[in-house]
Amino acid sequence: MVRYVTRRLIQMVFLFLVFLTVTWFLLYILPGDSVALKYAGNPNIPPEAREVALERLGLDKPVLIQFRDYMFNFFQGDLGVSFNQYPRPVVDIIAERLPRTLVLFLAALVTYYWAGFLAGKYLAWRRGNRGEMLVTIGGVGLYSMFLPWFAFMMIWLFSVLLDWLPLSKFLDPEQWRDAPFRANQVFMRLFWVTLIASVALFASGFIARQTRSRRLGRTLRWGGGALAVGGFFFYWYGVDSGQVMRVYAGDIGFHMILPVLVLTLINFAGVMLLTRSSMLETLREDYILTARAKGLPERVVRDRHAARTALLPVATSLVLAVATVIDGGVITEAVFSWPGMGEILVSSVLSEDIPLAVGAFSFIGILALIGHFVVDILYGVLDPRIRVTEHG
Amino acid sequence: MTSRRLPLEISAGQARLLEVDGLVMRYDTEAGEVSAVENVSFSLGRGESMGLVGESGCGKTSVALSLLRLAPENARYQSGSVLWEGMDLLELSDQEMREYRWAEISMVFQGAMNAWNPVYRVGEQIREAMDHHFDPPLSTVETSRRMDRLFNLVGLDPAVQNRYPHELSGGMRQRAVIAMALSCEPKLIIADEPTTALDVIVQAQILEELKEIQEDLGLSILYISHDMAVIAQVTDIIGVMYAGKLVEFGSTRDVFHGPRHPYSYLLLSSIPSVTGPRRRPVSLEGTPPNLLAPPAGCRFHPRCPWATEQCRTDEPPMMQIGPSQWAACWNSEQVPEMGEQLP
Amino acid sequence: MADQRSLPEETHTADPFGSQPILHEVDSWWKIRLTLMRRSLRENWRIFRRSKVGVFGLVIIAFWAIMAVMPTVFFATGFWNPAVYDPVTGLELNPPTRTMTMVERITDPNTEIDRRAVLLDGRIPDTLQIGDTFELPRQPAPPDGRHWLGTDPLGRDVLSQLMHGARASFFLGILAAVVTVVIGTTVGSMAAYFGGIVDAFLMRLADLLILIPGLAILIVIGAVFTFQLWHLAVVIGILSGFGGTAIVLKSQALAVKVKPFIDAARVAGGSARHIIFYHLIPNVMPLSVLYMMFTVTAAIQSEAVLSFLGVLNTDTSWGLMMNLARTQGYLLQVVDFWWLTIPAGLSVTLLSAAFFLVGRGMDEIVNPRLRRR
Amino acid sequence: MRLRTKLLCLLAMLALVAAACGEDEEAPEATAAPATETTAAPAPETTAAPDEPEEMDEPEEMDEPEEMDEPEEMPMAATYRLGIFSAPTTDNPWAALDTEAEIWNTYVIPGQMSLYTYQGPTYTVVPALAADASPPQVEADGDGYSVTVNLRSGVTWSDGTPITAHDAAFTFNTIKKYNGLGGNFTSAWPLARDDDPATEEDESSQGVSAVEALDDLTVKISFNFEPGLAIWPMSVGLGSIFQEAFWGPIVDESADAETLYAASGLGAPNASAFDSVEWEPGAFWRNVALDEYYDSGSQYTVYSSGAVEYTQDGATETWGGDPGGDVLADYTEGPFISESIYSIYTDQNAAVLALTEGEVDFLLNPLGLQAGLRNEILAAPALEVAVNDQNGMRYLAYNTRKFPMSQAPFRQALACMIDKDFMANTVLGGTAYSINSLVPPGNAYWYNPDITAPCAGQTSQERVASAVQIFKDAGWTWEVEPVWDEGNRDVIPKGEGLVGPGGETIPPLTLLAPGPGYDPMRATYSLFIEEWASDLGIPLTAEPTGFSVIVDKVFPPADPLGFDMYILGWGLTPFPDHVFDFFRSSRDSALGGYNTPGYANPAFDALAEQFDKAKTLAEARDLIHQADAIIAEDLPYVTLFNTPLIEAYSNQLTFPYTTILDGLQNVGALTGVVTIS
Repeated sequence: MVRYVTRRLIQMVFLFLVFLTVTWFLLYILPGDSVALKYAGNPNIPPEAREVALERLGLDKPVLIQFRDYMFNFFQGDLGVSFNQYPRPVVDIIAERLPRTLVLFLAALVTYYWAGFLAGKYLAWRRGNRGEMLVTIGGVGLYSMFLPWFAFMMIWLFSVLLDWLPLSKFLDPEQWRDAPFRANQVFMRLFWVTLIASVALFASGFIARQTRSRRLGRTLRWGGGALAVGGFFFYWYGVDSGQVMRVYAGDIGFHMILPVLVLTLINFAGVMLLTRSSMLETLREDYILTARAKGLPERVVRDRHAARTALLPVATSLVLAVATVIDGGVITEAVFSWPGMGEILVSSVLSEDIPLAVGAFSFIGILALIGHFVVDILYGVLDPRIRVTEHG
Repeated sequence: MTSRRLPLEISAGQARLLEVDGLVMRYDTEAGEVSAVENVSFSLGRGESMGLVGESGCGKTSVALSLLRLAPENARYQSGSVLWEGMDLLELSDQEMREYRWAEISMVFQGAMNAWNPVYRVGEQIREAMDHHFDPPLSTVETSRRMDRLFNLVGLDPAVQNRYPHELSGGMRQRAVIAMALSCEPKLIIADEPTTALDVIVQAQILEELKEIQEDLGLSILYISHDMAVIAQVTDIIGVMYAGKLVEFGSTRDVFHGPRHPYSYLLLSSIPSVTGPRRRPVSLEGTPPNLLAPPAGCRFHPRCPWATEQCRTDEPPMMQIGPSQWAACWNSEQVPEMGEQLP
Repeated sequence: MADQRSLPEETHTADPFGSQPILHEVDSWWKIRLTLMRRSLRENWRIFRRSKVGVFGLVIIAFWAIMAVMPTVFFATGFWNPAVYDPVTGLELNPPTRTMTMVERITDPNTEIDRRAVLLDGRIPDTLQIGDTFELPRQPAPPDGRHWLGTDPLGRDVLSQLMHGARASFFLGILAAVVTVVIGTTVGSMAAYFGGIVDAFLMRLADLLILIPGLAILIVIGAVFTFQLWHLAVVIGILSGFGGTAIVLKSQALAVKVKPFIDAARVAGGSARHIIFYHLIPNVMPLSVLYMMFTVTAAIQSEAVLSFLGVLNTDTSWGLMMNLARTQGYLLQVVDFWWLTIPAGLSVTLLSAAFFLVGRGMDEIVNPRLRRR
Repeated sequence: MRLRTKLLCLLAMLALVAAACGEDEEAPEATAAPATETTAAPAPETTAAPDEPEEMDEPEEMDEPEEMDEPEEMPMAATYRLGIFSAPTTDNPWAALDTEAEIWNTYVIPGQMSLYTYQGPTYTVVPALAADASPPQVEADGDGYSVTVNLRSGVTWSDGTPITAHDAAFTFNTIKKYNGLGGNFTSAWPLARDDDPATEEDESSQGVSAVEALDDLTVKISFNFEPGLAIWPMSVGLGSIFQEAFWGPIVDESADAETLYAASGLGAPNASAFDSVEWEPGAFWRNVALDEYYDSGSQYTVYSSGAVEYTQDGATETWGGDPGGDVLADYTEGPFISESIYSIYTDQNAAVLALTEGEVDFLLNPLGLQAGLRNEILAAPALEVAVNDQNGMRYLAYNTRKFPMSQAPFRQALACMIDKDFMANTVLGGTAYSINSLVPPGNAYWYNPDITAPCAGQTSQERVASAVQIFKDAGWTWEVEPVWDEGNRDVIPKGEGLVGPGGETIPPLTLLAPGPGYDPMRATYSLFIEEWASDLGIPLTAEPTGFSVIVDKVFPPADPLGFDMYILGWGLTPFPDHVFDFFRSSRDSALGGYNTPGYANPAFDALAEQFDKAKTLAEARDLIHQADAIIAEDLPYVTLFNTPLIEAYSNQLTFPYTTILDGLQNVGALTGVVTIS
C-alpha cells in the first residue's frame, strides 16, 4: 500500500511538471505579449515605455531563462507576480478568487449530485414507468441547454418577473456597506463551518458503521447528525463571531440560490443518467435477489442494497467533478457577476498574463491530480473489495 | 390440459408442506411470450428433500423463484397454485409474501459470491434478515448469540461475521450463505446449485453438512441442480425438468436406477459411472428448444431417438410407471434399462 | 431468455468474428465479415429500436440533417437568391418598414418615436417635429413571407443562418467524433496490447490531457490561431479521444485481449498491427461509438459557448447567432426579438440533446446489462 | 449515509439562508457593533423625498433620519449607484496610472490634482491647481527652457491640507527616482535623459529635466528642449500630482516602483470631492463625499466657444477665450450625493437588467450600451437616454510599404468603391454612422468639417466609373474592364487582369479584420470590401480573424511587410496629436511607433515638425486640419465608421449636461455635480 501510494505520488509530481511546462510554453507562444496587448490601444505611450514594461516583467530575457526562473520560483512557492495586475502576486489573486468559486461550485455540486442521484435511483427503480421517458428527455434537454442563454432566462424569470431572488453578484453592496468583514472572510467561514459540519456528519456515520451494536450505531448516527447540524446552527446563532457574521453569510447564501439552481437544473441529468445505469446494473446482481428473498422491504432493498452499491461510480465522478469545479465556472461566473477563478482563467489567457494563467492552470492541475488520487482511495473506502486487492 | 396432482406415497403419512399444482408461468418479452414453466406439479413434505434437475434454461430456477414469488417483473402466472401448508402463496399480498420469505422459505443461492452484497460485512447481512422477521425483535444480545450458534452450526468461526464477503474462501462463503438461510428458522430451504462453484472436496463436505443440518432441524430442502450426482447424493425425491416441463418424477432411487423418460435416461447416461458397469457415455444431441415457440407434442421429440408420430403431435401426460415413479412419455417402455447399450 | 439466472452471460465483447480467427487468409473473408456485420447491424438496430429515447433522438437528428441540406436545394433551385439569403453577406435591401410618429413622451416604442430616439438612430432626420411621421426600415425584421424567421441586426436571413448553422454543427460534431474514435480506439488498443512502457506513456499522456481545463485551453488555442471550425473539431476530438475515451477503451481492450481468439490470431502468426486493427479495434468499436455520440454533444456545446464568447472564428454557427444577439443587446429581449435568440438557442439544445439521446439508446446495445430483461 | 450527509448539508445551507434573510430586524444591531472606521453611519443612510411615491416600497430608505452633518445648501444626500463591468484591480493611484491603467480603475479611484485639466463638455483646458487662466509660455532658460506656474491658494487635498508646489516637485522627483515609471506617466511626464543632451532626431532624449518648488505657490518646470503644445501644457500640464505628506514616506521606503505600487491607496488623500472608503474585491467599491471640498459651491458656465466662466466666493474668472455661443452647461459644483457605490457586473446583459430594474442608476462603460437595446431603454419609463459621439474611429489601413498599396491611385480607387453611408445606414442598420476625418465631428474644436469621403454621394454606378477613371488616369490597365450593369444592378463583367502602370500584376491580397465573434460590424464590412475589390479585379480576400492575431501582425516591428490591409479601431484623446503620430515617418511601426501603414510623406512630416513646435491652440488646429486633409486625399487610412455612445440613466438623476464627446462615462458619470431626487 505504502509503495503504491509512493509510486502514485512520484508519478503525480512528474505529471505535474510536464503539465506545468506544457502550459507555460503554450501561453508563451501566444502571439504578442501582455505588454503589446495592453499598449496596442494607446498611441500616446512611446516605445520606450513598452521597453520599460517588458523589462519590468522580465519579458526581455531569453525564453529559456524566463522559463527556468519561473520553474525555480514556482517550486519555492513563489508563483510570481501577475503581468496584468503588476505587481500583485499571483498567490494573492488566487487567494482572493478561490474561496468564492469553491463555495459556489461546491454547493452547486453537492446539490446537483444529490438531486441527480435521487432522480436516477427512482428512474432505475421504476423502470419502464411512463414518466421515465419524460424525465429522461426532460433531463437531457436541460443537460444540453445552452448555459448562458438558459441562465439569463432564469435570471429574467426569478429576478425580474417574480422578483424573488437577486439579479446577480454575490452580495448586496448596500447591505455590506461598512461591513466588518471582507467577503472572503465570510466565504472562508462558510466553507469551513459547512465542511466541519459535513465531516462530523460523515465521521459519525462512518463510526456508526464500524460498531457492532446496532442500537449504539443508530444512536451515533442520529446523535452525530444532530450534533453536526446543531453545531452548525449554534455557530451562527450562539457564538459571537458567528452571530455577527450571520447576516453577511445569509446575504451570500441568498445570492447563491439562483446560480446553484441553474447549475443544478443543467447538470443533474448527467448524474441522474449515470446513477440510473449504475443502479440498473446493480439491480441485476444476485445479492439484490438475495435481499428480496430475505423478505426485506422494497425500500431497504432499494436504498441499502441497490443504491449503496450503485453509489460507487457516482461518488467517483463526484470527486473528479470537484477537481474540475474551477474551470467549470467560466460562463456561470460571468453571467452571475461572480468574479472567481473561471474569470481569471479566461481573462489571464486573453491578456497573456502568463504567471497568472499558469498559476490558475496549475491550481486546476493540482486539484485534478489530487482528485484522481482521492478517487483511488475513496474506492477503497466505499468498496471493501478494492482494499484487499491493493494489499495483494 | 388438466392438471393432476401426483399422489406421493413415498412419504405417506406426513402432512404436505408444499404442493405445487399445475403451475404455468410465462415471461413477457419483446420477442413474445416465453413459456418458462409449463404445468408443473409436485409436492414436498416436512423433512423431505427433493431435487429438481435439468439443463440450463429448463425452468428449474423459475420454479424455485416462483415458490418465493421472486420471478422477474415480466413473469406472469397463468394458472396453477403454490400451496404452502394449504395456503396459496400466489394469492398473498406483497406485504404478506414478504413476511413469508426467509421466515418460512429461505434460499441458498447459486454462486455464493454474488449472493453477498460486497459492501457489507457478512454478519450485517445475516442480521438484517433477522431484524425484519422476528416479532418482537430480538435483543442485540440474543441476535449475536444466535449468530454465533448459526456460524457454529455451519462449521464457521463466529469471527467470520465481521469480515467482508470477498475476504472469505468459496467454501466459507457457501457455508455463510447456508447460515444466512437458516437464520430465521425456515421450514424449507431452496438450495439453488449450492455447490456448483466449489471444488469437489468442499462440495462433498458442504452437502454432507447440509444433510446433517436438515436431519437435525427437521427441514425440508429443495435442491436445484444440473448435476445428477449431487442430487443423487442428498435427495429422497427427484424431478427431472425439460423445457419448462416436469418430464419425470419419482423417488431418487427409482429414477436413478430405471429412468423411464428418454431425457432422464440420456441425462443419466451422459455421466460416466465410476462404480457401476462400464458403459459408453451417451451424448445428448441437439440443443434445448426455443421456448418462445416450443415444439408441439412432446417438447423433447426433436432430440428423442425414440420419437414417434404421436410424440410430434400429442403432448404426453404424466403417467405412473411404477409405485413411486411417474414419467411423461408415450414410449416409456422403449427406454432401455440403465447400463444397456443403445441400439 | 426464459430463465433469468440461466441466461448466457452476455458481455460487452460478444465477438462476431471470434469464431473465425483463421479466416483472414481466405478470399471470401471480407464477404463473410460483411455478412456478419450486416447481421449484427440488423440485430443492433432491433435492440436500439426498443429504446424510445434513442429513436426520439434519431428523429431529431434526421430533421436537422434535412435542414442542413435545404440551403443547397434552395440556392440551386433559385428559390433563394444568394444576394439576399447568403448567411454571411446576404442582405435584405427592402426590409419591411413601419411608420413612426414623433411624440413628446414615448408610450409604445414600436410605433412612436421619442425625441431621444432621433439621437439613437442615425437614419432619422433630426429636423423631425412632434407629430411628424417617418418610415423606418426594420432591421432586425420580424418573420414575414420572405424571411420565415425574420432577419438579424445585419439584415441577414435567420432561417438561412440556422440551416447553415446546422451544417456547421454536423460538420463539427462528426469530425470531432471521428477524431475521438480514431484516437481513442487506437491509443486504447495500443496501450492494452503492448502494455508496459507504451501503456504507461500513453496513459500518462491521457492523464495530462484530462488535467487540462477544456474551455480555457480552447480559448488559448483560439488566441494562437485563427481558430476555425475544423481546428476546434480536431482539438475537441483529441482532448476527448486521448483523454477520457482512451482510458475507458483501454480497459475494454484489456478485456478483449485475454479472449481466446486473440491468442489464436497470435498463434496463427498475426502481426501486432494486424491483431490491433483486425481484432482489438473492431471489438472496442461499439463502445467507442457510444463515446462518439457524447463527443458530438460536447463539441456542439463547446462551439456554441466559444462562439458565444466570440473566441471562435466561423462564418455561421448557432453560437455566433447568439453572440450577435448578445453583443447587440437583444439577448434579453425575448418577447420583442424572439427570433434572434430562441431558434438558435433551441437548436443547440435540440441537436446536442438528440446525439446524447442516441448515445443513451446505444448504451443499451453496448452494455447488455442495461437492457430490459 | 453519504446521501443523508448531503441532504443535511443542503438543508443546513438552506436553513442558514432562510434564517439570515428572514431576520432582518436583527441585522443592524449585528452590523453596528463592530463597524469601524468610516464617517458614514453603518445603516443605510439615504433619504428620499417623502412625497416620492415610487420610493415607498423600499422601507430602509425611510427609516433613518437625514444625516445632519451634510452642508446646509446641499439639497439632497443620496447614494449614487453605478455599475462597472470589470473588477478594479488596484486601489493604488500610482499603479492605476501606470501598470493598472485600466478604465475600470480610473472610474473608481478618486482623481489626483494637476496643473490644468479638461473642462467638460467642451474639453477646454482650464486651470486646476494653476492660477493663470491660460498656461504660461515656455521661455528659454540657460541651456534649456522652463515655465514658471503660479498656483492657486485654497486648493486642498481631501484630508484638508493645502496642495502646494512641493507636491508637484515631489511627484516629478518620484517619477524620476523610478526611472520614469511607465504607462501614463511616460506620456504625461516625459523624462529628460541626464546623460546626453536632447537632439531633434532622438525624441526619447527630450523631456522634463526638473520640477522645483520656488515657494509654496510657485512651481518651475524645466525642459531640455523647446516643448510644443503637445508637451506643455497638453502632457505635463495635465499630469497627475500626488500628495507628498502621504506618499513621501512610502516612496522613501520603496526601493523600486513595485513596492510603491503594492502599497494600499485606500484612503490616500486625493484632489476630488470623494474619499475611497471601502473596496470589496470583485463586488463593489465605495467612495464617500467629503465634508469639506474646496471647490464645493463654485459656479461653472461653459459656452459653446469653449470658454468657461468660473465663480468662486463671488469672484469670477474667464478661461479658454471669450465667452461666446450657446451656454452648454451652467452648474454649481457639488458634491450633492453622500456616496457613490460602484457595483461590478461581469456581464453586460445582467448589468442592463440591473439598470432597468433600478438596481443601479448608471452604467459606466467606455463602449456605452448596445444598439439593440434601443427599444428596451426607450420603453423603460424610469430611464433617460444620452447619446453622444465617440471619440474614436474604425478604419481600414493599407500597408503602403508594399505594392499595390504603395500606389495612391490604388488606395483611392478602392476607397472610392466603399460606400460608407450604405454600409452604416443599410447594412449596419443605422447603428453606426460613417466618418471621413481623423478627428470625429464630436471633437468640435479640432474637427475639420471640410473633409469629405472619396466619391462622396455617388451612386454605385458612378463609383465604379470614378474608380475606373482613377486607375486609368494613373496608367493602370485591365484585360477585362469592369462595367456597371444598371439592369442587374451589379458589376458585369467584373474587372480582370488589373496591372499597374509599369505592368506589375497584383499579388493576392489579404484584408485582416476582427472575426464576427469579436465584432460582427467590422467582419461584415470586410466582406463587402472584398466584394467591391473583386468588382474592380483586385484579388483581395477578407480574412476575419482574432483581434490579437491582427495586433500581433500589425504592431510589432518584426515584419513590417507581414500584412496587406487590415481593419481595426482607435479610441482617441481630446487633443488630437494622433493625427501626426499615426502617419509621420519617424513613428513607423517598424521603429516601434504607431504608423502601421508605413506612410512616408515629406510634406506631412514637415507639418508634423511644425506641430511639435506649435505654441498656440489655433496654430495647432490649423496644422491638424491640414494634416487631416492630406490623409483624406492620400488615404493610408480609410476611415470607415463610428458608433454612437448610448448611455441610459435613472430619471432620478440630473446632470448639468449630457452632451459630451465620449459620453458621461468619460467624465466619471459626473459624480461631483450630479443630483439625485
